[in-house]
Amino acid sequence: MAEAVVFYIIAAFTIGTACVTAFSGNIIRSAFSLLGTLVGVAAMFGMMGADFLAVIQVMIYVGGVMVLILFAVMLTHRIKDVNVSNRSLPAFPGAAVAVLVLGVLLYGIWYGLPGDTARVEAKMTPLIGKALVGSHVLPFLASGLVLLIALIGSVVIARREETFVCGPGEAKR
Amino acid sequence: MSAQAVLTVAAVLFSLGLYCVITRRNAVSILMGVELMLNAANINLVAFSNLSLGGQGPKVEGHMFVVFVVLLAAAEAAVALAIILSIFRRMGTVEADRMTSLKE
Amino acid sequence: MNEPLTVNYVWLIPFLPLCGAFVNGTVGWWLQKRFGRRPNGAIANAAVWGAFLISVQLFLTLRGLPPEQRALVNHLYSWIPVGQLDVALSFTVDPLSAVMILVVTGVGGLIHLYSIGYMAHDKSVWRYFAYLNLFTFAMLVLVLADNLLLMFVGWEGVGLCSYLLIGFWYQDVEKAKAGMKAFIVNRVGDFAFLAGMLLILWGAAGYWDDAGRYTMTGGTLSVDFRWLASATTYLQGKEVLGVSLITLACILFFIGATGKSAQLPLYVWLPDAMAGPTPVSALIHAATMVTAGVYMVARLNFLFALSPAALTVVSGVGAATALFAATIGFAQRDIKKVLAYSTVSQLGFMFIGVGVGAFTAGIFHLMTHAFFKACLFLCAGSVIHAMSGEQDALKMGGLAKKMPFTFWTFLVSTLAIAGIPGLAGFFSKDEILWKAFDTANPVVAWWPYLVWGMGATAALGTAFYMFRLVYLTFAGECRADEETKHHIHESPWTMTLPLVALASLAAVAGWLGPPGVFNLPNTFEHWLEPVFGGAARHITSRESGHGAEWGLMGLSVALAVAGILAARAVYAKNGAEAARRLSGRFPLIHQFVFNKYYVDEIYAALVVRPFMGLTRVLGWIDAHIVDGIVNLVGKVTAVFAMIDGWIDLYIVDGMVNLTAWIVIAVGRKAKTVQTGRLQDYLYVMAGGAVLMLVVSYMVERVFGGGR
Amino acid sequence: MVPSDFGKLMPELVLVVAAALIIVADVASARRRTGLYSSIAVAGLLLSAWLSVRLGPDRPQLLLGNMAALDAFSVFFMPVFAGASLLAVLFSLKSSELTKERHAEYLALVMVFTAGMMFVAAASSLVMLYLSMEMIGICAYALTAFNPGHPRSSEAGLKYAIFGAVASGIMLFGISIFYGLTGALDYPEIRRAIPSLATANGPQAALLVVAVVFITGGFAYKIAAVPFHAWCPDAYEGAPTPFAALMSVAPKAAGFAALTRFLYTVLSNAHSGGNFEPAFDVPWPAILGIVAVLTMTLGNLSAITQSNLKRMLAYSSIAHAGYMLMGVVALSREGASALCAYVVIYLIMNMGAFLAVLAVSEAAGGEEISHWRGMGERLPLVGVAMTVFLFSLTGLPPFAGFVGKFYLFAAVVSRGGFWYWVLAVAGILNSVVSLYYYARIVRAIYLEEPASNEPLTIHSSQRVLLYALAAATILLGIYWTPLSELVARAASFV
Repeated sequence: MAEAVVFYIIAAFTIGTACVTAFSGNIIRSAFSLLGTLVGVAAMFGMMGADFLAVIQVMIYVGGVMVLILFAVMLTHRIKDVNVSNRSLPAFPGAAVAVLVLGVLLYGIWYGLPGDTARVEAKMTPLIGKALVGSHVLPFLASGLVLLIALIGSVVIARREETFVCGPGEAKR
Repeated sequence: MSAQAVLTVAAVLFSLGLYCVITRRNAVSILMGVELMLNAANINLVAFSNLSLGGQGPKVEGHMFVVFVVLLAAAEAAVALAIILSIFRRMGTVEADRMTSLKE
Repeated sequence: MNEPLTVNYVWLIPFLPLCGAFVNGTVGWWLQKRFGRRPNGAIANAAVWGAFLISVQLFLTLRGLPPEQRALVNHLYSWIPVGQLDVALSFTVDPLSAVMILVVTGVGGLIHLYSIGYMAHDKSVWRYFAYLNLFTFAMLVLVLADNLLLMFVGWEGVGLCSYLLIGFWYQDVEKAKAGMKAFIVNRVGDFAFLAGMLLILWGAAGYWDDAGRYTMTGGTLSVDFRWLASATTYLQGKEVLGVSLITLACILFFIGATGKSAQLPLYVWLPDAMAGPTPVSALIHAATMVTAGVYMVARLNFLFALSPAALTVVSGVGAATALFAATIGFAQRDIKKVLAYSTVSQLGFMFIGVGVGAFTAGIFHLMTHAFFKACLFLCAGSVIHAMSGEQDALKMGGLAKKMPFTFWTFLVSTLAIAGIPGLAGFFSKDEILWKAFDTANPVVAWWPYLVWGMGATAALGTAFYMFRLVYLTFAGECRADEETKHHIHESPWTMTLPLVALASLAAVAGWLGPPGVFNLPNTFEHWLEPVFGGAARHITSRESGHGAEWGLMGLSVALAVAGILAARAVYAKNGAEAARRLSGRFPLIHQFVFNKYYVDEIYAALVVRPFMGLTRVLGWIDAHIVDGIVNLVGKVTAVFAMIDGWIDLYIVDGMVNLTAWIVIAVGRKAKTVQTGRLQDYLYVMAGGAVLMLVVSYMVERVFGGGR
Repeated sequence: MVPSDFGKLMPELVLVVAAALIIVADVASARRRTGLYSSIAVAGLLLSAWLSVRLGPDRPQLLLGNMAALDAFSVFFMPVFAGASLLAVLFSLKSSELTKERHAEYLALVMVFTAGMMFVAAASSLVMLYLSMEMIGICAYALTAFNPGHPRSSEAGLKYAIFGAVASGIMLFGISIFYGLTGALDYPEIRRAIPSLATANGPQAALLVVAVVFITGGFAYKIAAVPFHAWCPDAYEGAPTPFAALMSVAPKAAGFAALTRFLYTVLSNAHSGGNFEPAFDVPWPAILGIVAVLTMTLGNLSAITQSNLKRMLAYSSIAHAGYMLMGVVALSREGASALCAYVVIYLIMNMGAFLAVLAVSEAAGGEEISHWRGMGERLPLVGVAMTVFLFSLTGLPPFAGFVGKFYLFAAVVSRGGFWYWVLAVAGILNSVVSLYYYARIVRAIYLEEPASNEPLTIHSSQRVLLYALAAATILLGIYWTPLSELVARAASFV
C-alpha cells in the first residue's frame, strides 16, 4: 500500500512538472521543470525494479541532456532578461490532437491490457550487462559510433569559421 | 502499482510532449517536448517488459532499448543544440517561426 | 495460325536513321564547319534511302509469300520481363506495316531530299538533319513495333522529335510556345494510351471468381499483337464499372489516337505546330506522325471490331472533325494554316474509314493523303521560300507563271484532295464515304446517313477552300511588294524533284484500290486482306447495291466540282479583294471562324485555368487544415462571406468567371503548406498522424479490414 | 555472440574504418589534404560495394542475435548506397559549397551515413531499426547544416533536426506500444506473437492501430511521404548540393527497404504466388495506398510553381516517393522487385539531374530555372544530358524512368483488384502532370534566349560523370535485362 502511495506521489510529481514544461510561458521555468520530470521518471524506473536505468536516466539525461538544454537556453537568451519568452501558438488545435491521442491510448490501456503489476522482480542489471556484449552487441557498438559522429558533427557545426563560405552560385559574383 | 497506472503516466507524458511540440515556437522548447515523448516511450518499454502479454516473465529487450534511447537522445540533443547555437549566432533568434527563408 | 517467319535484319530499318541522327548529332557541327552543309544532308539522306531500300526488299519478300504467311518477325531480346509479363524488343513486318514503312521511308526520303535545298541557308543544318533522322527512326519504331509497349516508345519518340522540330527556330517565343503546346496536348492522349494498355493487361492477366477474388491466369503475357488478337476471346464479356472492358480500352486507345492524330477535341496543337520549318510540317504534320493514331486503330482492328460502341465513337469524332476543320479552313489566310486544317479534316476522313470498320479504306486514304498532302506542303514551302518567308496568301497571287513546277504540282495535288476522278484522293475518299454509307451500325441505325452526310459536306468544303487557296496564291496579279517580287524564282532541283515525284504518286496511286463497281482488281485490299480479314467478319454491310454506289460517287464528284466552281466564281479574279469583301460582309461569322471558333480560348478557360486553380486550391486546403484549425472561428465568417460572394458572382458572371474568381479568391487567401514555419510542418505531421489513426479506425470498422 | 558474424558486416565496418582513417589523417597533418581524404573515401566505398557484392545472398541468415538480416534484399541495397555515396563524394570535389577546412568531416560523416543506411536496410529488430535510423538522421542533420556561411543551410538543418526528432519520438512511442502488444522487439519473435493479434479485441485493436500508424509515420518521415514530407523541400534547398543529391535518393531508399521489410515480414503473411496479405485487421495497405496517391499528387502539384531547381527536384522526389510507395502497397514480390528496380533507376537519373544543377549553378551563377535559359546553346551536351534526366524522371520512353514506372504500374496492376488499377491510373495521371514542370526546364534549355552568350565551362570530372549517368539512363531504358534479373532475385527476405 505504501508503495502505491509513493508511486502516486511520484506520478503526480512527474505529470505536474511535465505540465509546467508543456504549458509554462517562461522557458527557464520550462527547462527546470523538465529536470523534475526526468528525475520523476528515474524514480519510476527505480520503483519498477529497473535500477540500472534509473542511474542512467539521472546520469545521462539529467547530467547530460538537461545541461545541454540549459546551456542552450542560457546562451541564446540573455540571462538578465526576465521576460524570457516561450510564446506558443494558439493552443486549441494542439490540445485537440493531444487529447485525442491520449483518449485512444487510455481506452486501449485500461480496457485492452491485463492489470499486472509493473514491478520487475528479477535482477535486471546483470542481464543488461550480458546483453550489451551478447545479443545486443551490434546496437551497442553502433550507438558508440552514433555518439562519435554526433560529437564530430556538433563540433563542425558549432565552431566559428575564419573564412566564410558562399552559397551555391554566389561564389562567382 | 498496477501496470495500467504506469502506462497512464506514460500516455499523459506523451500527450503533453506532443502538445508542447506542436504549440511551441522556440526551438529549444520543441526539443524539450521531444524529450517528454522519449521519456514516455521509455516508461512504456520498461513497464511492458513485465507484462504477461505475448510472452512470459521480465524481458531484457525493453530495458536494453531504453539504454539506447537515452544514448541517442543525448546524441541528438547535442547535434540539434549545436545547430541552434550556430543559427542563433547568425540570426539572433531561435524562434522557429521566424526562420522562414525557405518556403513554398 | 502459322508461326511468323523470322527475318533478322528488320532492325536495320530504324537503325539506319538512328545512325544518321547519331552522326549528325555528335560530329555534325564539325562537319558543317569543316565541309559546309553538304555532308549533313548527304548523311541524312543516305540513312533514309538505305532504310527505304531495305523496306522495298522486305516488301518483295512478303509478296513472295502466300498471303496467310505474310508476317516477318525480328525478335531482338526480352526487353521488360515483369513477373509473368514478358515484353520483347521485336519488330514485325506484315502487309500493314510494310505499307507504312514504304510511305515513311519513301515520302520521308523525298522530304529529306527537299530539305537539302530548303535549309541551304540555315545556320545549324546539322541539328535539323539530326532531328529529322531521329524522327524517322521513332516513326519506324512505331510502325514496326511488335507490341503495344514498343509502339508506345515510338509514339512518345515522334512526339519528342516533333517538339524539337516545331521549336527548331526557337528565337521566336510563339514558336517555342507552340512546341510546348504540342507536347502537353499529346501527353493527355498518351495518358489514355497507357491507361488502356494497363486495362488490357489487367483484363488479360487474371479473372474474378464468384467470391470476387482476383486470380492470375498464369502463363506468359507477351502483349505482342498476335497474342492480343488471340486474347480477345478471353477479354470478351469482361466488364469494368458496367462497361465492357474492350469498349473502355478501345475508347482509351482512341483518346490516345485523337491526341496524336489531331482529332476533336485534342486537335488544337496541330495548326500551331506549323511554326516549324515547312518540310517538317510536310513530314510530321501531314505524312507520318499524325497518321499514327489511324495506324494504331487499324493495328488494333481485332479489338475495335469487337466493340460497335467504340467504332461509333471513332466514326462520329472523325466525321465531326472532318467537317469542323474544313469550315475553319474557309477563313484562314496563312497558307500553311489552311493546309494544317485541311490535314485535320483529312485525318477525320481516315477515322471515318477505320471507324466504320473499313480499315483498308482508312489506310488507303492515309497513303494517298501522305502523297498529296506532302506535295502540297512542299509546294507551300517552295512558295514561302520564293516569297522570302511570306505566308499570307492574300499577299501572294500570280505565282503560276513564275513558278511553273510548283504551280502544276500544287494543282495536281489540289485536284487529288478535292476528289476529282482519276486522281488518288478521289478513290480513297470515295471508298471511305461509300463504306460509311454502306456499313450497318448496330448501335445507332441512322448513324451511316449522318456520317456520310457530314463527310460529304466536308468534301464539298475541302474542294472550296483548297481552290480558294490555289486562286489566291497562283492566279491574278501578284500582290507582293517590289522587293519581294524581285526575288521570286523557281526552286532548285532538289526541291522540285520531290514535288514532281509526289505529284505523280498523287495522280496515279489511286488505281491501286479502285472502287468495287469498276470491276478492276483491288490490289490494295487484297494486300491488306491477311491483316484485316479477321476483323472484317464482325462488320456487316447494308447491301446498298451497285446503283447506290454509282449514285453516291456521282454525287461526290458533283460536290467536288461545285466546290471548285464556287471558289472560282468568288476568288478567280482579284481573290484578295473578294476575301476582304466576304469578311467585311459577315464580320461576326468571319471573326468566329477566323479565330477557330475560339477553341483555344475555351481550353484556356475550361482546362488550363481550373488546373492551375486546382493546384492553388489544394494548397489552400492544406493551409486550411493547418491554419483553419488555428483560427476556426474567423474562418467560418470568411466562409460565409465567400458563399455570399459566390452567389453574387455566380449570378453575375456565370461559370467561366466563377472558375477564375475561385482562383483569385483562393489565391488571395491561400498560403501553401510550405509556409516555411516549422510549427506548421509539425502541425501537419501530428494532424496527419491523427487523421491516419481516425481513417484506419474507420476503415477497419466500416470495411472490416479494407484489404 | 558469434564473432564470425562480424565478418558478414565487413561492408559496414570498412566504411567506419575509412571514416576513422580520414579523421585521423586530418588531425595528424597540418595541411588539408582533400585529395588524400577523398581517395580514402572513394577506396572505402568501392571496397565496401565490392565486399557487399561478394557477400552474396547464398545463405540468408540473421546476424548477431537477430539484429541484422543478411539476405538478398539487404545485399541488393548495400552497393546501391555505396554507389550513391560515391557519386556524392565525387560531386563534392569541385563544389564551392564545401570548403577545404571541413572536407574531412564531410567525408567522414558521409561514410558513417552510408554505413547507417546499410544497417537500416538490414535491420531485423526494432532496436536496430530505431538506432540505425537515428544514426543516419544525426549524420543527415549535421550534413544539412554543414555550410555555416549560409543561413539557409543552418535553417534547413534546424528544421530537419527538429522535425526528425519529433518524427522519431512518435515512432519510438509506437514501437514501445507494439512491444507491449507483441512482447518482442526482433522480427522473428514478433512474427511468432502476431497470430494472437489477429483476434485482438476492440481496445487492443485501438492500441494496435496507434502502434502501426505511429511506426508507419516514422517510415513516412524518412521517405518524405505526405503528411510527413514538409521537412523535405526546405532541407534539400538548404543543404549543400552534393549532399542534397545523396539525400534525395539514398536515405529514401533505405527507408523504403526498411519499410518493405517491416511490412512484408512482420505485418503480413506470405501467400503462394509471391503475394502477401495483412496479418491482422489494421487496414494499413489502404492507408498507405491513400498516402501514396496523396504524396505523388501533392509533390507534383507543388513542383509546378517552383522556380528554384533544387526545390523543384525536392518536390519531384516527394512525388517519386509516392510512385515507389505504390510498389510497396502492391504487397507482392513483384512489387518489391519493382521498388528495387526503381530505386536504382531513380538513383541514376535523379543524381544526374542534381549533378547537372550543381555544375550549372557553379558555372552560370545560380540554381533558378532562368539560369538554364539557352543552355542548349551554351553547353549543348550538358543540356542534352539534363533533358535525358528530366524526361526520364517524367517517365518518357525510351529512358530508364519509363521502364521503371512501367514496372511499378505493371506490378500494381497485376496484383489484381479494381482498387489497384485505380492506384496505377492515379500514378499515370500524375506522371502526365509531372511533364509540365520538367518540360519547363527543357523549354528553358532549348527554346529560350540565353541570358548572355559568354561561353561557360564546367569541370571535366563533372562533365564525365554527367555523360556517364546520362548514358546509363538511356542504356537502362533500352536494355535492362541484367537489372531485371538482379531485382527479381532481390525480392526475398529472411
